[in-house]
Amino acid sequence: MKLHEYISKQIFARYGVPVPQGKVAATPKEAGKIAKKLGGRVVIKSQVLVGGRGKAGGVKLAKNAKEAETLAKSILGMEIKGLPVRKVLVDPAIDIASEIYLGITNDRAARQPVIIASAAGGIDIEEVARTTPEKIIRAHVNPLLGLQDYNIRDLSIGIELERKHWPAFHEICKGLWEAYRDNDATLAEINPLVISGAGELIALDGKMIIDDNALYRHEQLAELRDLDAEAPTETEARKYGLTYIKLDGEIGCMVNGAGLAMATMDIIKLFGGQPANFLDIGGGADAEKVAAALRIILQDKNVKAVLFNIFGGITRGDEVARGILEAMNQVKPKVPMVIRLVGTNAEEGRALLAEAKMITAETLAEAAKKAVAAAKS
Amino acid sequence: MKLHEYISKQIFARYGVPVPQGKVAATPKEAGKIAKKLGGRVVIKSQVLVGGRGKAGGVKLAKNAKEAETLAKSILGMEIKGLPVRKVLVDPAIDIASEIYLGITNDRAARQPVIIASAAGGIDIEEVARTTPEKIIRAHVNPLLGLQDYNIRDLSIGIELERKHWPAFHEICKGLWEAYRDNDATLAEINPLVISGAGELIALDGKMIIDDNALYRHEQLAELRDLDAEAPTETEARKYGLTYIKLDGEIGCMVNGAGLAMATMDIIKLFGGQPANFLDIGGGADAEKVAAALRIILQDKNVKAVLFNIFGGITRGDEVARGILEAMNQVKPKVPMVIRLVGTNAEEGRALLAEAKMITAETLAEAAKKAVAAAKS
Amino acid sequence: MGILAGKNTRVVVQGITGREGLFHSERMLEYGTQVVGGVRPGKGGEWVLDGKVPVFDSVKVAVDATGADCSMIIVPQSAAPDAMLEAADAGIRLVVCLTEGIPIQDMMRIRAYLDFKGVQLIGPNCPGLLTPGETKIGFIPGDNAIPGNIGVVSRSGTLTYEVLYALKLVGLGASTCVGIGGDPVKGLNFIDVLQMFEEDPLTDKVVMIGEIGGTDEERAAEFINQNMTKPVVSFIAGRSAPPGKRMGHAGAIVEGGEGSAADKIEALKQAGVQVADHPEQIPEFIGK
Amino acid sequence: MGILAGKNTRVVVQGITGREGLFHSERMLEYGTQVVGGVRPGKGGEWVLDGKVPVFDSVKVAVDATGADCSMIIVPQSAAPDAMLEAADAGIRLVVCLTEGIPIQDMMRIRAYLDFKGVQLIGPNCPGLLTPGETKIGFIPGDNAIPGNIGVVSRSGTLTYEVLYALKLVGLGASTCVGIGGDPVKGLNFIDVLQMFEEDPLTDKVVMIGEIGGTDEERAAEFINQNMTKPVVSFIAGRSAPPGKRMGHAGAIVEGGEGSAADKIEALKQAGVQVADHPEQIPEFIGK
Repeated sequence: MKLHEYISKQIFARYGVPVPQGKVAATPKEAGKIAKKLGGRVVIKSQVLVGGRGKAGGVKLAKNAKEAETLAKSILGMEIKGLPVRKVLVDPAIDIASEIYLGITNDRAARQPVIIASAAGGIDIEEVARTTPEKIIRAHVNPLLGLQDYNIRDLSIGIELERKHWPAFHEICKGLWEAYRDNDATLAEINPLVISGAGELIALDGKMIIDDNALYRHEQLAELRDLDAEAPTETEARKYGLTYIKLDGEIGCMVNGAGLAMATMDIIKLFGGQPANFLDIGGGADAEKVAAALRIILQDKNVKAVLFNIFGGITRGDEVARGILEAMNQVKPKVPMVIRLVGTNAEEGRALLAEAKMITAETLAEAAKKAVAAAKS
Repeated sequence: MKLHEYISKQIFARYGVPVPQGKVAATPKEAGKIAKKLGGRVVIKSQVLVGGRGKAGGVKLAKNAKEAETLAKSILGMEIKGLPVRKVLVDPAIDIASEIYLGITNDRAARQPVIIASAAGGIDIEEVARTTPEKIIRAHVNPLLGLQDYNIRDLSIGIELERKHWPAFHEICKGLWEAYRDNDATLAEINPLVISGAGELIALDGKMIIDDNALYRHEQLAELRDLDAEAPTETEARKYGLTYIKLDGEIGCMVNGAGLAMATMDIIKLFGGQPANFLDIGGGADAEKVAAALRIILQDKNVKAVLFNIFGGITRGDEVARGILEAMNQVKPKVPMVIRLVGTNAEEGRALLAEAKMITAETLAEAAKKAVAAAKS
Repeated sequence: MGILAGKNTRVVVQGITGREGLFHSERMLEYGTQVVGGVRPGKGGEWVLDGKVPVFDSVKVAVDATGADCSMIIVPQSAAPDAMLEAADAGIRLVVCLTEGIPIQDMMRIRAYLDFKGVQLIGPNCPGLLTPGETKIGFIPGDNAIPGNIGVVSRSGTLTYEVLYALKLVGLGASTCVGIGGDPVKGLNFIDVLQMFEEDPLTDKVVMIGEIGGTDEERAAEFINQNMTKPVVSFIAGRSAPPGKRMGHAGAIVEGGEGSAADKIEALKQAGVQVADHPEQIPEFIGK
Repeated sequence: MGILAGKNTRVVVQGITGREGLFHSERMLEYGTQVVGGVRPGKGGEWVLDGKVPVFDSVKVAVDATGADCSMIIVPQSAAPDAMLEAADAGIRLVVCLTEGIPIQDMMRIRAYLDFKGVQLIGPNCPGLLTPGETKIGFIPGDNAIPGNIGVVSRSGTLTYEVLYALKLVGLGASTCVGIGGDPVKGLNFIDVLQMFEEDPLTDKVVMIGEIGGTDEERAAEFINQNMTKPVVSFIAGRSAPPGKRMGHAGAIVEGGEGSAADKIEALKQAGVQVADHPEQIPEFIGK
């Protein structure tokens, strides 16, 4: 789960990372007030969970409070990559001498957190990694030890940081690490970490992604989820413990298991169709869950057919069948339904489904072909 | 460094361990007031850093506030094993159903913290370990992982704790662990942890020992040192970075290195003398330190001779010699001084010392024999 | 005996008293798995599944009483990290963790600790393993697979059943099937299992089922190229998945220009691996 | 080559720019130790000891530049834990930590980590090691010992010099002398070093110097009894120490009915070890 810039920076600040003394505003008037209080030039930054805000015109410099209000008004009316701007961050403008990249993420292959720094900050770090990989300095952190002072020194040495900045950089790395660790982040990033004209290190921008699997122990963070950043059906699906991702095709999919759901999407495409969604009903799905899943799939008006692919393991065929029957009863779908049911309690499930009028298939390929055909009819 | 019961319990309480709602008093009047506020029967407990307070009459039960004041008066006037009672803890009397021992310490051999529990609480745990070792349940804690829930369950199972008490015991173990870890304790002990008549678990007594080596990062704890618990000369020695332990003999020792200091004491005894002290001037001892050491040794009126045994390694012989000369100048000792100086810069040291009138020796045995003889003369 | 477990493997089930724990333990008993005990703190002394399986308060007590050498974990998300560490410290040599939703920072610590203890872990967020005709430890429906000479290793659950079932339909069987799980940080990885299959005299061919996210398949391709003599057939799920979206499994995401199905398929093909277009094509490829 | 280091051992000194760091590095250079570099964060690029030794910002940089395989740590108390871990992660195989006063909880974590990395640690709170005629890494005054066939291992610093000196006076020399340090949790222990001496072709006899506190000597006695063929002579310091008092060294305390000199001496005698009454008696015993 991504956190907004202003929330990430608030968290960083709690761990002693210096951030600009700005505030967030939901109206142009508020933005003007904040700018007045700050005095001098300010930066108005749209708070949306996508990259490229600057290029899209979502970050502007204002000379004074009046201009701040005007610019905030225009930014608060924008949509950036489809997301409405509901809040802007009003930060004092900082005199920038140089820019550093600093981030902590999980290195899957090494099974360790890795703290990454680069003297080439302020720009897309993946771009730096591609074009000038030698400018990216990495220090792995042993997960049983946590960040050690020498990890930080390795970074300071690697990015050739002027020695007078070592102590400030040290404290910022420690703060960022604690923010990453305490909040179960999968990414905690400062880009850019600027060195101001006055020689101070300040986190100008901030980004955090929280491990969805850890939200159960971070209730306050879980409440900060920005629902604008996902389709309303995705939000609804989560309530039922379903993973649903909306796509652009015409064949709705309901599958148990993430791998099989992907394979089902793939095979639809292989046979000339386009999947309308990814949907994993998860392990041990019961009737209520399946009914909810069907409702969610059918909210997508592009859907011309639905393919059920259920392979019983932890999920039992009879339960899924009952769920489908119940859902059919509630939703009364108008589109053709193709079903394939195999595995644990599949026979019981098939027996239950005999009464419903559904197109049945034995193999996945057959099911996919029938769904593609049904959608075209 | 040992902490008083009331401080240990305050620390435990901060980590969620239930403790009696008592308070500490320095005067009988204060004690009476606390007892009045608490209401009902109270326990008056002397706060001194020795075991066996109960047997020595330092713990008494009072029926009411008036009796509390009277008993506090008598206890506050006591000395227990040579230590004056300056404070008493006034705790509400608890109705005890059963008593558990719970403690965390460092297992040197296993190089791990170990959490120890016993259903035979309330009495000396070392005695239990000797007589009925099967009643002692130990769970080692991996130092890189910290205490895990299953460690605690192993204890609950091992001491056959009634299952209804598992959740409360769990929280107490976790709290005790955090108190141990965060405060660099070498011992964090609740004895007894009582189960009250009402079925509540309460830490009736508490004891913590803090790792002296870690006090540099626990300034607030370091300030709590009870100077009553050590000889004033030991306190003075610590100021100079010296380790001094007062003993009962007549030959003062000044040695560099703890092992050599012990060996020096041992050989004095072997040749018929008694060491007056252990004193390690440490590594890299300079003139000021040596002078302070000599003053401290000579404050002990039993001292009839002083033996200097200096083997230069990190400590350099010339520096020690200069220290001795300076100290002789300041202190003008009346007792005979025997010196043996070997190792790094020993020759320079010996040259410097040639002017002082001291008994010199080549070997440790010779030095010890001369010191024993000098003390008897 | 499969590469990891066989008919003599003695399994204790952590979380046996839960609904799913009971259901799957019963399936395992039916299959012939030696479920010698269950663990549920606070319920030690009870018996479950018609008095066939004793419940213990801790893994240590269970191991002492039953001689279990393998633990299957099917406990709630928040209890799973402790359960894995408990199993490792109780002398279990093989831990199979089915539980889903364990935070990645926990998994990094747990994996480091288990490596240190020399304990093998399968999962978490996995369907477990199956040695057809001998034992099943986890969710994999036993009747979908017959004994044979094909080693199967997969990041997916149901997709694995799909492949086993497709193999069975044409009379092909599996030596061992290992579902390594869909999390980004886990126990055994493709390379570990491929190595075991390469050394296993009962395995002649290998099916490897990957998916988008991470670079495990690329590293497996390198390993196959350099170290494997047995033929490997593969399928990679997620060719139609959009980048930046987590496709159900915590580890199934294309991000930072890494983890696409195309890259993985390319790497595998370079290593001489036949890559199927859909799961039911695998029997055809492996049969050749 | 001694059991742990020899004339080819390349040493980097962490904390070389401090007063003690400089003093002892100079003594080591005089002795012939290959002090190939020093480390002091923020002072990389400087040279010390008349331009003989380069200073680096980190152990990693120093190892890359000099090929050092051993690190000697002589930094302040609060910097020592980090220094040990840094050395281990930089590929150093032998860490000698002289620094005193490291909290025991830190040492438990550090030791667990170094074990995991397979890095050997001597100390902390130790005088280091000496291979007479070849190399000295630490405080042990080189001119107190001559090369010979006696292995010396000790928990003490100056008491070790005392013994080496006493041996030298009667013409006896040491193969290697290891000061393992006076802390309760440390790197190499008596048993580890005794094992190395037992296997070392250049060592014929062993001197072991123990002291009160803990049970290391008792365990060493058991090891000697079961595994050693070479004669061992011992001295245990602290027979006159009162119980419950920490005698200078963090580990030198008789507590909980454990760690008395009498117990240790008894255990060693039972194991056939000759125990001297005072250090200068050792040459007489070992000469026999």
